[in-house]
Amino acid sequence: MKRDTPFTLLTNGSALSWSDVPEWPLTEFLGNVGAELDRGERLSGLFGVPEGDALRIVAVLAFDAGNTLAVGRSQPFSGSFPALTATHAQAHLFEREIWEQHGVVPENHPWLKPVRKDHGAGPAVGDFFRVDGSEIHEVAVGPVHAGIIEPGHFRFQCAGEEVLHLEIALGFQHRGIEEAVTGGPHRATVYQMETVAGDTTIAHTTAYANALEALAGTEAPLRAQWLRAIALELERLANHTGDLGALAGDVAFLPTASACGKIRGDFLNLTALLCGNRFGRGLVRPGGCPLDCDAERLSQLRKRLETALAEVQQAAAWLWDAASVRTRFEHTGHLHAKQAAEIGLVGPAARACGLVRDVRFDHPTGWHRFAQVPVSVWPDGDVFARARVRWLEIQRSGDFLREQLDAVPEGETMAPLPALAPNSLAVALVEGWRGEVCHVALTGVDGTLRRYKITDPSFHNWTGLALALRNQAISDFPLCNKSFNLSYCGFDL
Amino acid sequence: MMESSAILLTFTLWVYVAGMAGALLFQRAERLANAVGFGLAALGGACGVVFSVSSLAAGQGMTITPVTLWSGPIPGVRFVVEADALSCFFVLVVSLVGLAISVFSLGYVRTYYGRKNVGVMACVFNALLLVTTLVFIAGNLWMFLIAWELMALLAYGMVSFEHEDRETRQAGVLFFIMSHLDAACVLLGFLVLAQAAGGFSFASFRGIGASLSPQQRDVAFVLFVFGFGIKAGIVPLHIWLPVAHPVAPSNISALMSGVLIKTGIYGLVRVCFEFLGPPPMWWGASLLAVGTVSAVLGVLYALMEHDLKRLLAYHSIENIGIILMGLGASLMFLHTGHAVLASLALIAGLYHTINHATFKALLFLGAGAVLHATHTRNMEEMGGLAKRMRWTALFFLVGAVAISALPPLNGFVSEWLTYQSLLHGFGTTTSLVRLMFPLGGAMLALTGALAAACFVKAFGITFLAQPRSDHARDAHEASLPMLIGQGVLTAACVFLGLFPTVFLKLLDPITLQLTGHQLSQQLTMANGLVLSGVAAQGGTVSTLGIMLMFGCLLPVPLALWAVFARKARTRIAPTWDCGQRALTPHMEYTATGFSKPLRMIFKALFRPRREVQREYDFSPYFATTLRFESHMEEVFLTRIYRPVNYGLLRLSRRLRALQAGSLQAYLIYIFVTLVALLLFAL
Amino acid sequence: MFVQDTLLNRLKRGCETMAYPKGAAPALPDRHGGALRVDAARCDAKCGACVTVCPTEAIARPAGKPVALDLGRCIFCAECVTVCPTKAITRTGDHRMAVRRREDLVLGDASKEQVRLAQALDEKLRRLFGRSLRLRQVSAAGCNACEADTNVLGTIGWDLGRFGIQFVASPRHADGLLITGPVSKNMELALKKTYAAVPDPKIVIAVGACAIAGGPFIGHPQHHNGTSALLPVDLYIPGCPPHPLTILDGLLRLLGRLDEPTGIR
Amino acid sequence: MNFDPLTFLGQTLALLLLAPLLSGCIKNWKAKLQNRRGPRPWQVYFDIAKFLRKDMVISEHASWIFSLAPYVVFLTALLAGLMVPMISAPAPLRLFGGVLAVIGLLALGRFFLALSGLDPASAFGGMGSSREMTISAIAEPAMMLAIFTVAITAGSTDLSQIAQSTQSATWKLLNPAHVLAFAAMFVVLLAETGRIPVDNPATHLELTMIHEAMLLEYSGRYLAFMEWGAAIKQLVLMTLLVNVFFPVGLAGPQASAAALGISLVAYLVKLLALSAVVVIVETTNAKMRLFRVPDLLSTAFVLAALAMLSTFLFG
Repeated sequence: MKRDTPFTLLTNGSALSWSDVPEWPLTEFLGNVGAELDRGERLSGLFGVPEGDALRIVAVLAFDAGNTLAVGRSQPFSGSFPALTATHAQAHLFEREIWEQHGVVPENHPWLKPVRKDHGAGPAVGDFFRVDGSEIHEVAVGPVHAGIIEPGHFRFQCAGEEVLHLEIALGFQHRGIEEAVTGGPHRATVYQMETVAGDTTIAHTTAYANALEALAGTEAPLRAQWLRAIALELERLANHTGDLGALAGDVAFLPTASACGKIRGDFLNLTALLCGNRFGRGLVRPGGCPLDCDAERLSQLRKRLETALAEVQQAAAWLWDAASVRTRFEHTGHLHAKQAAEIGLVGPAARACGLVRDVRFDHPTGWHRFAQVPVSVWPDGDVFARARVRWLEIQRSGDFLREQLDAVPEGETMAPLPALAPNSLAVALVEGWRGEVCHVALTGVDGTLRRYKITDPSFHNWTGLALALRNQAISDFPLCNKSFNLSYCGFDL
Repeated sequence: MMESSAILLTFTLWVYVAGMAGALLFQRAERLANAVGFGLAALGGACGVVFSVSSLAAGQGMTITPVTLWSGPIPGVRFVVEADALSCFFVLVVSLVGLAISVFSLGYVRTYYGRKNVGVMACVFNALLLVTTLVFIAGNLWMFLIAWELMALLAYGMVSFEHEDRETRQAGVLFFIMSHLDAACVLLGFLVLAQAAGGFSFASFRGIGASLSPQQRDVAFVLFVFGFGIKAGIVPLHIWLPVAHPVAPSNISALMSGVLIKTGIYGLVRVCFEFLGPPPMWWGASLLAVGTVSAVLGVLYALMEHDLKRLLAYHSIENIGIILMGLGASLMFLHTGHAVLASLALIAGLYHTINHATFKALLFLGAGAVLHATHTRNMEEMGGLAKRMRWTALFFLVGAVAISALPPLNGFVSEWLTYQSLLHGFGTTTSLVRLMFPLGGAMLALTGALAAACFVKAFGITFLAQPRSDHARDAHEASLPMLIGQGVLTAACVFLGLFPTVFLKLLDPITLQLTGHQLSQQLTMANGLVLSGVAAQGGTVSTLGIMLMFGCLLPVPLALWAVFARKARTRIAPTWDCGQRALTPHMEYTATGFSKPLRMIFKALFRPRREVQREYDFSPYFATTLRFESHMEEVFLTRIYRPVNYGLLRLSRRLRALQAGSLQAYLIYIFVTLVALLLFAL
Repeated sequence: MFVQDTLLNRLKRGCETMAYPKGAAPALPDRHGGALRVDAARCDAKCGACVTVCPTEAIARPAGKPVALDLGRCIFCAECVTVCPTKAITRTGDHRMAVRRREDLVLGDASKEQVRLAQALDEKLRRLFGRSLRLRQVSAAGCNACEADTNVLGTIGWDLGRFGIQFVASPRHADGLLITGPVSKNMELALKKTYAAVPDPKIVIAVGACAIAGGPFIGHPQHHNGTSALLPVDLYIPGCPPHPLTILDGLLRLLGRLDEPTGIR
Repeated sequence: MNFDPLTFLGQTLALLLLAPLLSGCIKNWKAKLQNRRGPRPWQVYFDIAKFLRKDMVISEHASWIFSLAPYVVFLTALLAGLMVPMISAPAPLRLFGGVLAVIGLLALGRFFLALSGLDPASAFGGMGSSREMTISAIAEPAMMLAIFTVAITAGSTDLSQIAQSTQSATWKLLNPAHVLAFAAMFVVLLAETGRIPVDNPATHLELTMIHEAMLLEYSGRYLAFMEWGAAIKQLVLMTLLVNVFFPVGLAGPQASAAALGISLVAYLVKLLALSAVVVIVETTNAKMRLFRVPDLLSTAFVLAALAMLSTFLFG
C-alpha cells in the first residue's frame, strides 16, 4: 500500500539513480525525517556525502509496516545543522558520526562526544559523565577485558554495588574500512567486507553483494541466493548457540555452558563443510557463490545438522529447567518496549522487548522472498527474554534449514557481474544474527564507489545496553553484556 | 607494706594537683605550660601504675583501711578514700591510659599554640585524671558523688573545648544533660542503700542488699543500671557518646573513650557484686541481653560511619556491650551458685575492660595523629597515609587487629575468655534461659566479624591506596611524643595479648574479693605459656605459642623463596587498569561503598532512604545532571528520644499556663496545697 | 529434575575431548586446504598472474628469482592457486603452520618451499612454562573470528586446560600475551600497558594474518600492520582465522609438547 | 606438654602437599563432569612451582601491607591446619589453640587479604574486599553456633576433645543436632572457600569475582603463597567438617600404627567424598545473585540454631 510520503520509496536490495533521490533544503529535509520518525518509522541510515567542501545528508528510512524503504537527501550545506537527537533519540549516534567524519556541528546535540576516535588521542579520553554525590565512585572497566572479548571502555558511576549510570566509549577497533572502500571496489574490498565483523561474515558480505548486484542491475542466480540463505541461517545457529552457552557460563551453570561451547564448533564446521572456512569466508561473492555443493555434501550437511540440533535441544532444556539460572536471568537488565522503540533497537534485543522487527519478514530479499522464517518475539525485555528469543530463533532456523535442504533448487551458482551504473544509490538490508545490517552504496560519475556506508546492528543497540544497566547491580553487568553480545568491530568499522 | 602504697597513692594525687597548678601558673608561656602540665600528668600516671601494680601484686597482703582525706566544716561530711583490689585495678586503667595520653599530648597540643589556651587544657586534663582516680578509690558516698559530678563537669569543659562551631556546643549540652541524668539515677540508687545502711560509708554498704526487701533491691538495681549505663553508653542510652566523643580534642576523646566510660563499668561491678548481695537470675540475664544488643548495634552503626572518630565512638559502645556480656554471665553464675564460672566470666569482663581501654585509646590517638595531619575527620578524603605516616599506620594497624579480636593480640584473649564462660554457661541451668548463652556466643561472633569488616574499611580507606585529597597527599608523620604515646599503648596491647597468664595474677585479689575464688593458678598451664579454661579438658589457647609458631613456620615460605625465587626480580609498575589512560583517586572504593552491602542486608535497622534527582534538557536518555543522596534514619533518636523530648516540651508548655501572672491565682495555689497537706497529715 | 538428567547424560557420553595430540589430529574441512606450498621449479619467471590477484600483496616477484609468497600476509583466499597457470602454488592440506621467526613464513626459494615449523622455547623457558602456561588475550582491532577460534580451544572438545594452558583475567597472573587484530592506533596504549603489566619472563604470540602483518587491512593508516611494530613476537600463527587445530599445534609446538619431529621439510 | 615434633612436621608436610592436590582433584572432577579431560589433579603443583620462579610486578600505590599479606595468609592457614586433627585425635598444636583459635587465625588471614585487596587502589580489589568481608560477617555467626552445638555436647572447645567425645557415643553422629550442624557447616564451607553458589573460582569476569578480585594485583611468589594459602584454608575447613563433625574412624590419642593407618584411609575417603559432594553442587547450580547470598547464609544460621535447640530438646 502506498503512503503519502515526500520520500522516494524503494524495495530492499534495489537501486535508483542519484538524481531520483528527493532533495530539500536542510531544515525542510530534517523536518520531513522528523515527521516520518514521529509516525513510528525507523531510521536505518543517516550519513553525510561530501560534495566539494559542502556536505549533503542522506537519510534511509525503513517503513516496516509498509514493507518498503525510503530515501531522501538534503541540499549541500556547511557549518552546522539542527540536531534531530533533541526530539528523536534514535538519531543520536548517527549525528555524532556525521560530526566526527565531516566536521559539521549538530546544534544542541545533548551528548556530542566522539564516536570512534578522540582526534588523535585515542578513544575513552576526556570527561565522562559524572554523578555527583559524596558516596559515588567510578568503576572503569577498560579496553582490555577479562576473558577473550573485544576491547571497549565501560565507565560505571556506582553507589557501592548499584550502578547509577553507565557510559560506553568504543573506537578501539577502528580500522578505517569506509575510507578504504571509496574509489573501490578494490581487490581487498570484498575481504574487508567479510571482516567488518568476523562473526557476521555472511550477513555483511551478502549485503555487499546485494548492493553491487543492485548497482549492476542484475541479481544473483537463484541457487546462489538459496546457498546464501542457508549460510546465513547456519551463522545464526552457531552464534545463538554460542551465546546461550556464554550466558550459562556467566552465571556459572556448567552443564549448558560446556555443551553449547562444543555444539557451536559443530555448527561452524557445517559452514566449513560448505566453503572450507568456519566463518564462511569465500562463500559469498558479488554475482553469486563461487563454491557449489553437490548432493552428497548437502546430505552430509543435513545429517550433521540433525545431530547438532538435537544436542542443542538437550543443552537448552537444562538451562530452562534450572531454577537457579532462572532467578539470575529474570528481571535483570530490563528494557521497556517504548524505550527500545525510541532508541531504535534492532535484532534479538528489540524482539526481546516485544517489537516485531525482522528484515527477513519486513523487507524480504533474496531467497527470503520465497521461504518465510517466522519472527521470534518475547515480551519482557530482560536477560531471560533475550535468551528465549535466541532459543526460538535456533529452533526456527533449524526448521528453515531442514525444509530448504529437502528442496534444493537447481542451476548455476555464479554469474559474471556487469559494470556498476554511474551516479546511482543502492540500499541492501540483511538480517544478521545481531539484527539489521544496512549497506548503502553510492557510485560516482565513473561508476566507482563514491561513498559506501555500513551500519552494523550493534550501532543501534549499544545505547540499549547502557540503558539496561541503570539501577542494576554491577555484578550483573557481564550477564547483561553477554545477553546483548554486541560487536565492537562492527561499531568501530 | 601497706604504708608505702598509701604514701604512693597520696603522692600520685598530689602530683596531679601540682600538674593543675603548674599548668595554670604558666598559662602565658604555652610551651612551658604544656611541658609542666602534661609532664606532671605523665609522672602522676606512672606513679599510679606503679601503685596499682604493686598493690595488686601484693594480693592477699592488701588490707583495706579507709583514710580520711579531708573532713570539711559540715558535720558528718567526710571524704574517705579506700583503695581495695577493684579500685586498684581501675586506677591501673586510668593511670596507664593517662600516662600514654599525656605523653601523646605533649606533641599533639602544639596545634593549639596561639589558638587556644593550652594551660587551661593541661590543668583540666590533670584535674580529670585526679577526679577519675578519686572516683575509683572513693570510700564513702560523699567522695564518690562529688568526684563523679566533678568528672562530668570537667569532661563537659573538655568536650566543648573547641566551642567555635555549633555542633561542638550542641554536643556539649547533650553530654551535660545525659551526665546529670546518670548522676541523678546513681544518687537515688545510693540513697536507697544509704537509707537501709544508716551511714554513707561504702564499708557499711557491703552486703546491705540482704537487709533490703526484694522490691527495693530491684529498684536500686534498675536505678544503678540506668545511671551507670548512661555513663558507660549502653544501647539505648548511648546517643550522647557518638556525638560528644568525636568533637572533643583527640587526646581527650581517647581519655573519655578509654577511661571515663569505664567508671560506669566500675560502678556496676562495685554495686552488683558487693553492695546488692546475691543477685536474682533476671539481673544477670538482662545485663547479658543488653550487652549483646549493645555489641551488635554498636558495630553495625560503626560500619555505616565515614567519620573516623564517630566510627571509633560507636565501637566503644560495642566493646562496652562485650564487657557487659561478661558481667551479666558472671551474675547469672553467681545466682546458680557456680562461683568458679562466675569468677571466670568476671575475669573475662575485667580483662576486656583494660583491653578496650588500651586499644581504643590507641585508635583514638592514631585518629588524632591522622586528623592532625589531614585536618579532616572524613575518611572519604584520606587515603595513602601508610606511606606518609609509616609509624602511625603501624600502630593503628595493631589497634585495628586488636579490636577485631584477631589472634595473637589482647582483643582475642578477652573474647576467648568470654566465649569460654558462655560455652560452659549452657550446662549451669536447665531453664530456657540457658539458650541465651549460645545465642550470645553467636552474636559475639557476628560482632567480631563485623568489627573486622569495619576496621578493614577504616584502615584500608584511611591508610591504603591513593590519597583522595590534597591534605592527604601532603600529610606528614606525627611528632616524636605523639609516636611514643601510641607506642606505649601498642606495647601494652602486645603485652596483654601475649602474656595473659602474667596479667591474670593481678586479677586474683579482685575475684577473691568479689566471688571468693582465685583462678590464675587454674587458668595457667605449661608454666605460663598456655591459658586454659576452667573445665579440665575445656580447651586451651596460647597467643605466645601462636607467635612462636609463626616464627617457627616462617622458614617454610622463606625456604621456598630461597630455593625457587632466588633470581626473581621485583618491578614497580602502575596498578593494572585494564589498559585505560590512568587510574584516578575517584575510581577508588569509597568507605560508604565498602559498607553498602551490609547496609542493604540490615536495611530493616538502618532504613536507608535514597533520592535520585535526574535533570535533562530534551530526552530522558541524555541526562545533564544526576544527583544521588542516601540517608539513614537514626532509629533511637527518631523512635525514642525525639517523642520523649516533644512530650516533655508539650507538657511544659501546658504547665506554663499555671504561671498566669495574677497574684490571686498564686494565693489560691498556696491555699489549696495547705489544705491538701493537712488532709494528708491526718 | 535436570540434576539427574545432566549426570546421566554425562555418564552416557563419556569424555568428549579429542585424543590429539596422543591420537590422530582431527581432519581439516576438505575445502580448507591448509598451508600453501610454492614449487620454485614450476614457476616461470615471466608470469606475474598471482602477484596482481593477491588482495594483500602477499606475493612478490624479486628480479630473477622464483616468486616469494609471504604466508604471514596471506589470508588463504586461494585466488593465486586457481589463477596460477603452471600450478606452482598448491595447497598441502597440512594444518601445521606456526613459526618462531617472521622470515620462516616467506616461501619460494629453493630450499624454502614450505613453512619452517616453530622450534620449542629454549630450555629455561620450556622448563618454566612447559606444564603451566597462562596467557592474557588482547584483541587489538581483531574482527572477533580469531578471538572465537582461540576461545573454542577452551571448550570440551579441544580442552586447552589439559595441557596446563589457561587464559587469565589479569596480566599479573599471565606468562605472555596472545594478540589478535592488526593493532589499531587506538589500542596502542592499552596493548603497551598490558605488555608492561606482565611479569618477566614473558612471551608474545601473534594469532591470525592481522596480528602478523595487518591482514585484509594492510597499509591502512589507522593501525600498525601487526604486532611486530610494537612488541617482540615469539610465535606467529598465520590464517584468517587460523583453524583451532593450527593454533593448538602452534602452542604445543612452542612448549615442546609435540613429540613428532618438527623440521621434516 | 605433649608436643612431639614428629606429628608436627608430618602434619605440616601433609597440609602443604595435600592442599594443592585436593583443589586439583576438585578441578579435575568438575572437568570430568563436563565431559572433558580437564587439567590433571597435580596441575596446581606445576602452577605454584612456576609462580614461585617468576618475577614480580608490584603496584606503585601498594604499601608494605601488600608484601606482608601473602605471608600472613599462608602462615595463618598453615597454623590453623596444625590445630585441627587430621589423622590422630590430638592435633599437633592442640595446646596452642582450639576451634576458637582456628576461626581467629582464618579471620586474621582474611583481614590481611582484604587489606591487600584495597591497597593497589583498583576498584576490583575494593569490590572483592567489600564482598569478602560482608559474606564472612554473615557466615561467622552460623559457623559459631554450629561449633557451639558440638562444643557444648563435648563440654570443651578443644577439637580433639570434641572429636573424641562425639566419636565415643556413636549414636551421637545421627542425632539431629549433629546432622543440622553438619549441614550448616557445609553451607558455610561453600561460602568461605568461594565455591559456586556463592562465588565462581574459575571465572574471568572481574566484576563478579569475590575471592579472585583481591588477587588480581599479585604476581610471582606472592601469588603462589596466596593461592597455596587459599588451598590450605579450604583443606582446613574440609578437615574440620570431616574430622570434627563426622569423626568416624579417627584414631585416639595413643593409637597403634594399624589404627593410624585406618584413620588415614578413613580421613582420605571422607575428604574425597566431601569433595565429590562439593563438585556435584558446583556443576548443577548457577552462581547466586550477590544479594541472595546473605539469604543462603541466614538459612545456615537457622540450621545451626535448630541444631542448638535440638541439643536442648534431646539432651
